[in-house]
Amino acid sequence: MAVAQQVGTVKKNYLQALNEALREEMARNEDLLLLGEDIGILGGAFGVTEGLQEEFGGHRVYDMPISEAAIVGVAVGAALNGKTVMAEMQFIDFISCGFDQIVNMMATYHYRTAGEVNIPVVVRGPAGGYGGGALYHSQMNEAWFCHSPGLKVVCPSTPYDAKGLMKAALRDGNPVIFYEIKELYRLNSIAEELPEEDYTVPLGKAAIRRSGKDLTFVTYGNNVYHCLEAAEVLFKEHGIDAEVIDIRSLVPLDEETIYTSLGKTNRVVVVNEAPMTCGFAGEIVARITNNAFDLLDAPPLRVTRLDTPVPWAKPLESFVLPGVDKIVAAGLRVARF
Amino acid sequence: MAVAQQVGTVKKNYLQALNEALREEMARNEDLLLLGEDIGILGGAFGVTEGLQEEFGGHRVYDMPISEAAIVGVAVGAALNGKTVMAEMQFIDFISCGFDQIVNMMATYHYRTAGEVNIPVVVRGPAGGYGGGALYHSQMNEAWFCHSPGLKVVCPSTPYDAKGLMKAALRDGNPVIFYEIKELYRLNSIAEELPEEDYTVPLGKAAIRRSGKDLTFVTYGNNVYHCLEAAEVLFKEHGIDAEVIDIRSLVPLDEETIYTSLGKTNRVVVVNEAPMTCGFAGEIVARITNNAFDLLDAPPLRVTRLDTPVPWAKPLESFVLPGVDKIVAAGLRVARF
Amino acid sequence: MPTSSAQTSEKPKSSANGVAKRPSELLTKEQCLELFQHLYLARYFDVRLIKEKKRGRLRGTLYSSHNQEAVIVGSIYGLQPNDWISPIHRDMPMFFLKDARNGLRNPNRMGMTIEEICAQVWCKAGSPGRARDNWSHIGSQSKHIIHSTSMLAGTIPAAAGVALADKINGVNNVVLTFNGEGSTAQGVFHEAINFAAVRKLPVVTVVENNMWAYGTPVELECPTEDVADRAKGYGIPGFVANGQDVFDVYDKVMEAVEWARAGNGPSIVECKTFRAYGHGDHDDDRAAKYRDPKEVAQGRANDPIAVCRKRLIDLGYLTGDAATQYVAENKGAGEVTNEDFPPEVVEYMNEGIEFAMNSPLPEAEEGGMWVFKE
Amino acid sequence: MPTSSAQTSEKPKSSANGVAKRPSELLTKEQCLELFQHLYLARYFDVRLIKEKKRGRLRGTLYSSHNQEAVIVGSIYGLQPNDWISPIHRDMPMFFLKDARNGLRNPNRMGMTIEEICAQVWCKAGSPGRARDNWSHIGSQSKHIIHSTSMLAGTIPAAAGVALADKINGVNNVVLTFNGEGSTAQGVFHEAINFAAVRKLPVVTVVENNMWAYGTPVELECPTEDVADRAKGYGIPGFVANGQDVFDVYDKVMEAVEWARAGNGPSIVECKTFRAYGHGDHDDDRAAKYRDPKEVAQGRANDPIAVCRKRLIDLGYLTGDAATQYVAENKGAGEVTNEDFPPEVVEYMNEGIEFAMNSPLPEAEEGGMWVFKE
Ligand SMILES: Cc1ncc(C[n+]2csc(CCOP(=O)(O)OP(=O)(O)O)c2C)c(N)n1
Ligand SMILES: Cc1ncc(C[n+]2csc(CCOP(=O)(O)OP(=O)(O)O)c2C)c(N)n1
Ligand SMILES: [Mg+2]
Ligand SMILES: [Mg+2]
Repeated sequence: MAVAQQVGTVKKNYLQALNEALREEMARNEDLLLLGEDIGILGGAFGVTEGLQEEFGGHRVYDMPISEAAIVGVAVGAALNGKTVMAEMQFIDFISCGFDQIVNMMATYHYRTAGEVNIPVVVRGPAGGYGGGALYHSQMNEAWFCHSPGLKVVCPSTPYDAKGLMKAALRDGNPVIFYEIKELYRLNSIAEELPEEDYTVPLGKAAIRRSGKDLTFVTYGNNVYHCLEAAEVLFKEHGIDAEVIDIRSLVPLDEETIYTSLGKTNRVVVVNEAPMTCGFAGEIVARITNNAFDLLDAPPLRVTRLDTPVPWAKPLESFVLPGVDKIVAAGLRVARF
Repeated sequence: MAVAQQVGTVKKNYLQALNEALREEMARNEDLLLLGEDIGILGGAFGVTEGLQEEFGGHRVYDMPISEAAIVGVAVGAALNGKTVMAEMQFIDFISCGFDQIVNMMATYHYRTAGEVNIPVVVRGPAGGYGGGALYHSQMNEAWFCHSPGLKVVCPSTPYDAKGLMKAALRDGNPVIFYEIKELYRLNSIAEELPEEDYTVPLGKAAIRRSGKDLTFVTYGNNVYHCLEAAEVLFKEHGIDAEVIDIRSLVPLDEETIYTSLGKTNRVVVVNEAPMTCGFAGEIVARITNNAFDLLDAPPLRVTRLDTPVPWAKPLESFVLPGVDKIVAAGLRVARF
Repeated sequence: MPTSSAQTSEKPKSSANGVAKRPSELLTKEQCLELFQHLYLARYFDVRLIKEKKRGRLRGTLYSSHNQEAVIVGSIYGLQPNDWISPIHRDMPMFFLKDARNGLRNPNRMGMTIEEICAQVWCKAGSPGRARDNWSHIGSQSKHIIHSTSMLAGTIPAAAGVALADKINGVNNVVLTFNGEGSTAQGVFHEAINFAAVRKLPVVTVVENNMWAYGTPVELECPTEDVADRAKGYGIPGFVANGQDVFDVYDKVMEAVEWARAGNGPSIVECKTFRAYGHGDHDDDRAAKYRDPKEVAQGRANDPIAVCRKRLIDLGYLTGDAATQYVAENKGAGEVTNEDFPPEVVEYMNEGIEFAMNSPLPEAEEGGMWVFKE
Repeated sequence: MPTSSAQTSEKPKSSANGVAKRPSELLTKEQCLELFQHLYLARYFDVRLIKEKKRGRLRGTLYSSHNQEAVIVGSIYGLQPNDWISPIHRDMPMFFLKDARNGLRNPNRMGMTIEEICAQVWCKAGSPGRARDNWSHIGSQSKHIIHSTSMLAGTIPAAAGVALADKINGVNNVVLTFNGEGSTAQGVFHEAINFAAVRKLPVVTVVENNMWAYGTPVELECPTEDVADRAKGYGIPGFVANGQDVFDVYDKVMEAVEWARAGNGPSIVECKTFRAYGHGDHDDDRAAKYRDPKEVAQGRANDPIAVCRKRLIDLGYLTGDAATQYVAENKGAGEVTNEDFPPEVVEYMNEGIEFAMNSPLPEAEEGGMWVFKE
């Protein structure tokens, strides 16, 4: 039992996994810098960079002024001059303040120099709703960046993936926007043991979280868990066996895994928590209908946030965000189509 | 013949139509202000505001510092204090520099005040590629704003619509992002006579630019003309009769007109010039498959910009942007599916 | 242009021999006592919410204004009713203190009621924003309070826009914006003040310099000794006030406000103060680690209530028992009790809370409403 | 900190009696003549492109640097080869003038060749960016030239980042950024310089104040008399140079550069100049309307080539026929001929153009390439 406890204590949550990834990469790559507000002395608003300034020094870990555009732009300049940079947005919502530097300066640098310049910068930050954060502490604004060529976009849902994708992102050589789901940061139920040895999770590879034969849920982030719950409900209450695909990486997207699943289920519901219009759920639906129309026995549905901001009061927040009930309902609709 | 010439001279191009709209609204609503870089003394980089500072005074038409965030934010504040504001982005590409003020301050004001505050602000600017403007003078970045709840998004393709939609937008009471197609500004071939009397074109109403029975092109902006050309090619060379829908307004979207057309043609190609991933073309495809799946006899295809920036050199620009050839090819694909 | 008082803040102009008096010297005894009362109101609001939060009755983050009340109270006391303010996260009491001189219970005053604010804090439908956005993000168009987003410094452009509209209309209001010292590093701070300076708009930016921006000390946010020095880049006045002294804050802000109202344009008023607790209540424990306890003790040493009390005693406005009747100062939220406050202060807050408790939650369907004006 | 020379720019430090000489006083005759040559190179590049554009051989907008050459030439002449620059739209000649002291034809110098630049201008595959972005948006990582986007002031953060990386690596390079006076109103101007000041990074921001930002006069962009006064908001030096005098530009920039290289941090150098033509070539006709002809005549009166010539004559470096051999100054692009320039200047440009003409267009498929590093 002592051993069991011992094992129990080495389980790492999502936040710890990220912190480990950064620590290991900082040790591995002495040209890696960390930039962000309150990431040094404080160790980050959530503690993702806890202990890193102490360990690696103030010349590697910078407490930046409240200047998101400068954070991104300085990261780009440092990258131009040989550094790899992690640039933290204290909440991903504030990325809008550095927007131009991201989409016009950073994303395009490789393209406009015909490949001369690489920009190994990971812009990361806590994201997502369900926590009562209201309009400016709940956003999933990944679609803006999926729509801005030159950026990779990633969103892990497990500690293992958080660590592995962070390492892969920091080694990728391209700018990556990295969405961390803050509601998962300290969620004990998903804590897990992580490999002792160095590992990465490749960008552009989806994970099947549940196998099923009747319909496919395609999702990422917070909604992986909602879809898994919905799949249980569908199975127990309706005998419908749903597959759940966690895409993990939006750009590049592992379409193969989606089409393979559809080859089996012929029915799909795409779930994410961004506003519906021009969101990534719609993109997946469009790709499926463009490229795998013949596999569809039912309309590919979306369950997303309504086209509203995320309101504060709980009943309102639940009303606008996807939840298990809405996902079950959509599952039933496509299954019974 | 003198009369014919007379008539000829009252044809207005797209730019003149916009200028007229602004002039008439300035006269009609003394609380309307114009803000932008070089819009007063110079009359605007393209001349959309030509003569308006002279006519209405420096207290109505402001030459702003090169500060897009301030332009938008000042517009919001003025709106909060009773004004209606047109805020010009010298090129719509520079809207990224005022991004936060648009999506977080302006778009949400009505929502977060439970309807207390209205923000009648039209952010407008020259947009679109095909003119050799390269990465930062060619953008169609409307999807960012379609994905940001609280904004209406409009894109006229004719002088009549430019004037009518501008007037409607300025009277709408909501923030509107208004995409002007700069390649159309002085295009003589689309100049047209405009009604003497005051008129508006309602936001959220599509126009059918060509009737057809075999397939539907759904598009807007520059690509309305490419689709019309493609339709001619399809008809003359392949006997395929395409309908062309110009949606004109993206948010709100006139889905009815699209579904009605699909009820007839059962085949659709959506064309726009933004990057494909998470663009508005994908949104239309997703809505069609979500809501009108049964009407589809072929996969709804997209012809869009590649997921790249817009490069400068002409061969490259043509390679990445949609053109008549690509549209014809897609039309053939769905027609022959 | 008045000299930047960065150098002269400790050198009040003499009031003898017909030389101009400082604005605070013109305040009546009643007004001085009212200022004192406002400090109690602000402090009580804060400590009460800390307690309510600890009892688990509140959601969201509480950004305590403890020890910064002189800035909140002193900067808005001299405003005209129709002047505009744009409070930021640490300024909650400002919502009900605006135009409080016209009577906290006067339905026509240009400020919000404690009921509205408590309903907002309790996330209830009685909030003017119907609990759609959180805590300090309320406001009121009709009461001339600009709503903030979370994006720091993000309302200064709107403040300039409000001022522009007033100027066009020939209305002589002043707009006060509030920002932490860290927030002055934002790009829109520059864009908005630059524009206001070019157009000589009556926008006064009060910088609450509490030495820390979350976990980052001021010297990593701002390269100059005084944050007010940022004003020099715009050729506008920069004032430095002792943020613990409600009268000094009042003086400096009034100087800036009169400068603005006279058509001379914007200015910056830095109020030097100190954040008593963590950045937000979630940060209290960590803040105890990243800040030197000595620095904290020192920073809290001049409690604005104590400073004001001393002044009132010196002026002879507080005497005998009254001088020490309600000692709210130099006590943490956990130590101070209702008895340390005038009963009408506690009563006012109780009324607000009662309203909030009885106010229903907004209906779920409201989540889908008011995206657009119909 | 050196005093802001806003006040003292016209008062050179005395060089007699062991008092420090101005940097330009230390230049040799050969160097002075080289500066003169660089002015010709810059001017000829511009007038030649204006002619080529008029002949319809060029696409895109030409932002003439006519009359602003002293800023371009004087500000980079004193740089070390490894120093970084970030030119902006009106600075095209800077690409080939960087490190020109090491020989325009030296393959190892830290500057670009005229061939690369002409290929860029002619939109050909021989451009270092393979004509993917237009005109001034090229650059070179290996030559330490930062690529700009169109978004004004948008490269100053990157300049700070470059400087930060050098500082971490113990490399003592300086980074020069260039911006028009109008661009100083942008938010990132503030954010980047604020950060550079906080961290004392060696970033020198040269402001080319040509009095107009497109159709907007400087007083609507900037509230202070000198744009260099923006420096005061960051507690950093602000220098004002006579932008028509290549030696004065050299002096002020060198002062800023040495200040930076010594570890003292950033500064701003305003160079007062005047835009000769329209904002871009498309604007020439309109500019003639929105600008007072007197103002224009006055602004162009001090042609930097003439100013430099006079100085060289005074110094005895230009004598006899040589003093008036190539009179390129005070002539519009339409008036000036090849004979007004030293033949090697014309030759250099001809070589660039020939290369460009022979360089192929990029292949269409390249449009889809290099979105990501593989
Ligand atoms: C644009 C933006 N970036 C980051 C944040 C996160 N944030 C919230 S408060 C804060 C510190 C603010 O410090 P300061 O301006 O000094 O105000 P204080 O909290 O000390 O009153 C930060 C970084 C934010 N709200 N907005
Ligand atoms: C962010 C941004 N806004 C607007 C523009 C459009 N624009 C291009 S040049 C220019 C004027 C620049 O003036 P200034 O900075 O003084 O430089 P100058 O052209 O006079 O050298 C403007 C407004 C732009 N390129 N970027
Ligand atoms: Mg602070
Ligand atoms: Mg200029």
